[in-house]
Amino acid sequence: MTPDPSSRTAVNYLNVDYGVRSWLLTKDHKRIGFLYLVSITVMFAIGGLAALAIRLDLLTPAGDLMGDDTYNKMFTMHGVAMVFFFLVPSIPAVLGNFLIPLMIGARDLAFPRLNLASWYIFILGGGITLYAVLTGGVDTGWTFYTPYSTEGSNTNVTSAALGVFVSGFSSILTGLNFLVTIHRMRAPGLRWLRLPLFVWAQYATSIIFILGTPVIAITVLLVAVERSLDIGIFDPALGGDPILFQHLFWFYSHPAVYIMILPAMGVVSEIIPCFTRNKIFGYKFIAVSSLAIALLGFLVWGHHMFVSGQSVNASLIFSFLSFAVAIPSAVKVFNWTATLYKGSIGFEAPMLYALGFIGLFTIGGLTGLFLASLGLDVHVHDTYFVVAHFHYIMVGGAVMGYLGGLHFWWPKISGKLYPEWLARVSAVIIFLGFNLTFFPQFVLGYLGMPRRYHVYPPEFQVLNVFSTAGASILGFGYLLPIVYFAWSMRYGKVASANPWNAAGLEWATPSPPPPDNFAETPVVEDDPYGYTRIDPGEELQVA
Amino acid sequence: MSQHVVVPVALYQRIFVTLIVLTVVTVAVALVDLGEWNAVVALSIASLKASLVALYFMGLRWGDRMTRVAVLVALAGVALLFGASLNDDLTRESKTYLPAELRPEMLDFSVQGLDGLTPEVAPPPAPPPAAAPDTAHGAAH
Amino acid sequence: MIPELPLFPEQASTMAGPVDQLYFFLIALSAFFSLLVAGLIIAFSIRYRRRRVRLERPEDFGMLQLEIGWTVLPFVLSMVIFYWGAMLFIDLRRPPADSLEVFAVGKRWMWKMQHLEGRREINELHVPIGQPVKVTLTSEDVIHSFFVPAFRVKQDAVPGRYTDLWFEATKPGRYHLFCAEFCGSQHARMIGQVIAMEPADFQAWLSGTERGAAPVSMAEAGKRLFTDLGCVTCHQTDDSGRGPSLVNVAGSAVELSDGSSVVADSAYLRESILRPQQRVTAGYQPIMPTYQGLVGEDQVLELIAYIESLRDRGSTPLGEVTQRKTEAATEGTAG
Amino acid sequence: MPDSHAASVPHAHHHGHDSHAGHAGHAVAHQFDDAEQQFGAATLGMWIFLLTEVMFFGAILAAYAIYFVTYVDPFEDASNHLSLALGALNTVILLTSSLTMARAVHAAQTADARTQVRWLVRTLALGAAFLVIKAFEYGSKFEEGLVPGIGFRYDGPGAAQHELFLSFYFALTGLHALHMIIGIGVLLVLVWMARRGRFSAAYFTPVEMSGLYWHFVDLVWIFLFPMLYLLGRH
Repeated sequence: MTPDPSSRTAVNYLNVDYGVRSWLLTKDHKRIGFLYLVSITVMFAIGGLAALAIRLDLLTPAGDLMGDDTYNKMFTMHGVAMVFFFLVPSIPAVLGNFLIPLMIGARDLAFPRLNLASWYIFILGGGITLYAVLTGGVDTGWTFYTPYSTEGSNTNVTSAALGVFVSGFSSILTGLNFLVTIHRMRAPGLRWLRLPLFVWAQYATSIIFILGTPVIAITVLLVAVERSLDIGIFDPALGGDPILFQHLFWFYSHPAVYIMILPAMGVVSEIIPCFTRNKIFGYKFIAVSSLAIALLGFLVWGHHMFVSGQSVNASLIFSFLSFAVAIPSAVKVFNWTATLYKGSIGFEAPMLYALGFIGLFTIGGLTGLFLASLGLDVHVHDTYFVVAHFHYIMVGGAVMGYLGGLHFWWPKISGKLYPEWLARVSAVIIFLGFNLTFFPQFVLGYLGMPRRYHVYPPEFQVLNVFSTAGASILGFGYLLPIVYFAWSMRYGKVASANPWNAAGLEWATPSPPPPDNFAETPVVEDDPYGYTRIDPGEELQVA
Repeated sequence: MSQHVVVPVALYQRIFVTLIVLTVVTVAVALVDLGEWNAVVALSIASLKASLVALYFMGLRWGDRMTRVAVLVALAGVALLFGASLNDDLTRESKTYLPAELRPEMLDFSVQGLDGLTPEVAPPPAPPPAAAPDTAHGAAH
Repeated sequence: MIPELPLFPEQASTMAGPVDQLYFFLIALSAFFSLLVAGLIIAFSIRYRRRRVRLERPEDFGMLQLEIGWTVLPFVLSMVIFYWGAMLFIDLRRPPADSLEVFAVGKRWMWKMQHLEGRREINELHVPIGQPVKVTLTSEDVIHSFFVPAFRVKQDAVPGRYTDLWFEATKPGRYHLFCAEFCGSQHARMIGQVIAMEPADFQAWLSGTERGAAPVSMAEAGKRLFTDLGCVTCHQTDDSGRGPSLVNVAGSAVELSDGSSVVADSAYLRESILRPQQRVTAGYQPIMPTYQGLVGEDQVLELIAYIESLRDRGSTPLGEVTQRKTEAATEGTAG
Repeated sequence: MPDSHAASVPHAHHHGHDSHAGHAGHAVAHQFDDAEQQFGAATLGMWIFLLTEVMFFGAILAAYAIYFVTYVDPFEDASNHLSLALGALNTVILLTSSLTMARAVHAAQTADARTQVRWLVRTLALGAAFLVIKAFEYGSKFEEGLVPGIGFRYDGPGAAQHELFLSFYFALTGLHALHMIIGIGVLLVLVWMARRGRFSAAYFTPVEMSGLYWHFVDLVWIFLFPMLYLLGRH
């Protein structure tokens, strides 16, 4: 099905207008998604370089690459850049912004100007944090625990805290926009149970944005105020309670990990059916699991504080609830695996990322059970076991999901096809590099190597060398997509409206879509993932 | 208000008068010593006033069900944060104290002090000053 | 030379065994489920890879029993793990009554350990094997965390709060002590050694025979401080001084100037040292200067130990007193 | 159809969240199908934004309440530093401003531009009065040296907890006052729009949304007043 030449000259959101003003003042959700794509890639690069610096420094027990303070600033920059400026916004702000109006048959999000304001706030927050990093850095870790952040540290904690405070409003506005759009602007016939699971995942994520982000905004603001005006909210000398800070901090920061993983689950729920040509298995269960994860996610934050001085009573309750929140994730994994049954499975790059996601997310989720069980957490808390666990979820889960989504919808976003074989090779490199980097850290963790350590006893060196080797492979693996995506913008083959022969409203409009998405608002009659209805015979248009 | 409901002015005035009366009541009650009940009464009157403002002035009463559900979910979130953190605070085994503001040079805990001490007589090992298992919360009880 | 590559931490405490059993159970469980999921994915991928002929698959191929099965089974399994972990945690957090008392004070970037019998150490802790040791933790600046991997124990040292952990060493040897909560630039250098010794060697070490100077008990050090700081000028053994006599004061009720009374437990004694105006004993002027900033954490503990030692043997030890006080508190009499 | 509508409400000074309160003129924005959907979206959007503010204030109030339960007596003594009369007066002022704001929304739907402006200006005046009284209160705190931090000059019993209480007092009332200032800014914009006759029964969304925001700020004070001022009066 060769792309018809007429589509080249058709008006789409990329060529409707040129010039910097048209991009910086755009109100089109697709362009804002593209702006976010560029800005979070920059943030990912910053966080990634910090990670490589950390891994190189940990090659030797004495940590010869940099001094103690520089190392502390590196892992803080890695944490802040990755958590607040890459993982939280990545899928919602890039794929969510781009796809939600397309998937529900709307012309744009409910509040386009607010959407642009959200990007500017993100850039402002990023700018302030980068200012804090460049003029001396901050060394409190992304967790800003008091009293170290308020009294102990003499680095730019106040400006970093304000940067995070400002960037919080960017995700609040994105969440608000998505909730109102999904509620008020669905195409006729698009009932809730016909919504694509990606939209369900964004809906659940937006609930967490709205309920959680303001709490970290006030917490981080209190840290900044306590440092600058020297008033004592968490100051133990005045009877303040550092453990109360941890409650306020983790009330947002645990649901924040579900902000990072839910959208990736949404992406996988879209990719798996397309490349197995099967209807998703257990649509209702996956949709309800997304909501269950979002709401249960707010009940479990105490499992970060089992050894922090929290009472045994509270720890028992939080441990119990933490096991309950693991169940919806398990349900999703089993439903995805069941979708493969009796399918017609193709192994294009998005599918490789999706299958990689399921495998790594399963390991990540199961190691979460180690940390949720009280007896073990006393030993493994704040060690590399925890670092390995959340990297399996964040890198193995959220980043694999993000890359899978990027590859799956790249033809729709850019109108061009990425080089398929190079993409598959880079997916495999990323998968191998990832496992070599983080699996040794489980062993290191149980051995007792604490996290955030610049120097460590010599017997941990061999495992750290494996981890650093893996990190360099992983780093190289991440460079490839950035290169060939940029390359494909210019030289890639022109993509047709539906190169994957996928079901979904977003594939019913040309790629890249016209400014108003649909010539006329589509009407939805049947359930999503109708792959058995689409003629499977055609060969996919694969570069 | 929801789609173009015009609320009669008289209703606003009645709600306003109720709010003023409730304010007077809450101040009056505050002047009477009810022990712990003072806080409970003050908060319930405040919640009543808040719901009056939300239902009538902000039109929740005529709004759609979705908005009301959302408000309840947010309130549940705040209650959850308060409840769980308070539960932890009340059941904590660790004892609190107001730490002395220490200046480093003040500490005599230098290493050389370890072997410099020569006791006149080795007193019997004193019973451990077992830190009181559960002093009332906060140092200033 | 072949690099040293340990893959599993030493088991050097009574709790290490049970914790490791739960660890192995969870590894087995995780291996099973990971291999199950990965195996299914690989099997389905090979079996159902894309071919010309299209397999028949019912339209809405969903099985409710399957969904219920893989919701209930994981829930039951997780409850088992929760219960097992919770029982371990309760044991880990309940020090046996007869454990040896040690005080550990975290201060940016060193651990200051202090045995009841007076031996003081920095970044080193000598403990006997075969006897439970309870370490009472606090911090002088930021949050630290006392972590001994070989004993599988960890507890944060929080400023403004006494937290504690306990362990019972089983194997003599030198074990890593780490600070596990980020506390500043030299967080990674705030490490030390826990040296488990045979009880006989420990007693020898404790009485300081091999290091010459006989150790001074906390009460003894407190007595010296009591004189050095000039407390003795006001607090005479009888009530003639400007301050109340402290004989037999620890653990008994103290009449306050505002008419109420309070039991002089360690928290009250500490507060009277650091904030004397807070609650003044009846019949005395609030003239005592505050020692805030003049005495360190450990010195306050020594003063309390000394005042405590002024009680004649007959009266109840401090521990029971506060027990009674908490019962009184539960009847709501305490404010 | 490109988005070429009349100039809409300029961005409010706060981080732009009020911009959605000012929908483009009378016509329907291109992403909406009809005015009904647009109004519904605006109302839901404003309510969701107010819920984030509920979580924002709720978190710091929860922290304050936990400290209150921990240090009951010193917090009750410390609240006697605050003047009950000024607090009560401010409460009445804010409740009245809620009434005038509600009348302003009513006027936007039914009355002519002059009545709309009158009610909006009354709300503005009451808001300003509130801030003036607040300034007096802060002033007296500064004189008495009750401002937490270096200059804190109170060493009675429980001085540490008094400083903690006053830290929360300044944090809570400061945040509330900041929201009042933003509210007054928004009201100024509404007066400017009302004077140009922009509001009618067909289009009064900006007034409606600003009313919701103003009532929310009053609602926060309804909780702040008893929790800060009414503690130790018995």
